[in-house]
Amino acid sequence: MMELTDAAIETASLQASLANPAAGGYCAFEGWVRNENEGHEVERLEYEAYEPLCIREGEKVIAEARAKFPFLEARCVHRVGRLELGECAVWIGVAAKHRDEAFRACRYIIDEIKVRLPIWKKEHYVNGDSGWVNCERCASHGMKHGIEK
Amino acid sequence: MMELTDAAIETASLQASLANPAAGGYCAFEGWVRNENEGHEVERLEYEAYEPLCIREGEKVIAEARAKFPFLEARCVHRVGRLELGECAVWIGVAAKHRDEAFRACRYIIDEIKVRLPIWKKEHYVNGDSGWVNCERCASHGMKHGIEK
Amino acid sequence: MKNVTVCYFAMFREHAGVAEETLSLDVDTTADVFEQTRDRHGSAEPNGHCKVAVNDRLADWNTPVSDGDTVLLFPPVAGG
Amino acid sequence: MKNVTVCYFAMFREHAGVAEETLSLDVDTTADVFEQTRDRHGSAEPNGHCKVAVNDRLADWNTPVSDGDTVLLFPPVAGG
Repeated sequence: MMELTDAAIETASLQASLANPAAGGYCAFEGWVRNENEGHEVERLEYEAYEPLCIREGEKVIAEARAKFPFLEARCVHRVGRLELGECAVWIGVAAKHRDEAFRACRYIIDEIKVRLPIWKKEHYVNGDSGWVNCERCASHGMKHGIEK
Repeated sequence: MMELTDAAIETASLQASLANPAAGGYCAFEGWVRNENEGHEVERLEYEAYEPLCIREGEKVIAEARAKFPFLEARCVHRVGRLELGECAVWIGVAAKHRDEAFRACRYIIDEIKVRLPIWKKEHYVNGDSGWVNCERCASHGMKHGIEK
Repeated sequence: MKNVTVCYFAMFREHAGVAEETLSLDVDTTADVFEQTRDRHGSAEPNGHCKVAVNDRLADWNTPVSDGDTVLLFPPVAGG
Repeated sequence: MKNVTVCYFAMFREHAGVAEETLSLDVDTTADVFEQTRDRHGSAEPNGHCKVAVNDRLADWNTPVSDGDTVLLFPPVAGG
């Protein structure tokens, strides 16, 4: 299940929702707001998302992960709106019979989510600047988009 | 840090202890007691550990993981004693600047822990039998050890 | 000419100053929409780095655009 | 002959009926201890599937054993 939320992500209750008596391995990933990106001191973040397509594409990613690495339960929640340092921006939990599927499915989901869902991140820096962060593939191709004053 | 405990593993407070302002990715793994193993219906488990060497070897595993996949924080807790279905037998949390190190270090730690720490698992089955579970390497080599009435 | 509703997101929205607008455009495909609204969304990048949807379905840059369609222009994404 | 304290764990302890005992053994290495206590720990497996420690340090099956040493015999482990 793919969800968006503008409230703090409650990982404990999310994890509890994945309980399954046949599950022997559980893998979770969380993306946290860190204090630095590419040399800029970050103060806070804003995420903007286009919800209908985020949900549809997220569900597709989870279904692909299930086909590749059969698991028992999986769920992904992405935060939108304003986030402070240290907050959880995205949470993914996967429960599987064995750990290999749990790890691989969790990794697949976060890797795909990051490049396929219509979600954008605006960083607000300590020096007052702000800028939209580019997707990882763009960044890895050396693309630069403007930082706004 | 490597720890053993005979009480329920409190994952929320453990995770909170890994907070780090430079961390952008967090990966956790949990081993849960499942209701079946190799065709036997499991009722509960017992873990026995030799603590001095578990701690020393566990710390060594974590140090190796840090050298291979530099992370910011990592911690592993393994439960001992009697466990019921669904309980958490082992928890590993890794916080890193980026997700790749978090995933890889977490996976390295659980893979090594499972085969190197002096910990043994006795399964108690629904039909009243019980048996010590062999290490994964032995199992993968088709080794069989006795199930006791 | 076709009436096309164009939706801008993130940096595109900020550049255009509106989240969506209906334009009368001489277009066949989504790529044509991207080109003809370049002064609105402000992207200097080739459209291959962006994504596009038509009527809430992810599309590609060859997807035909009909009169009355809604075209969503997505700048490079950055989830997670 | 050497006085060696042998510690048994898990299925070995259950088979021996004691967690540790001090034995007088004619041994040079840990492998000799494993062989000479086979009726105690009960393993039919080659010792390569087990682990051994001497005085709380992980060792291998060629590690020499001295008078007064404590040898820990670990059946195949199953953590996690």
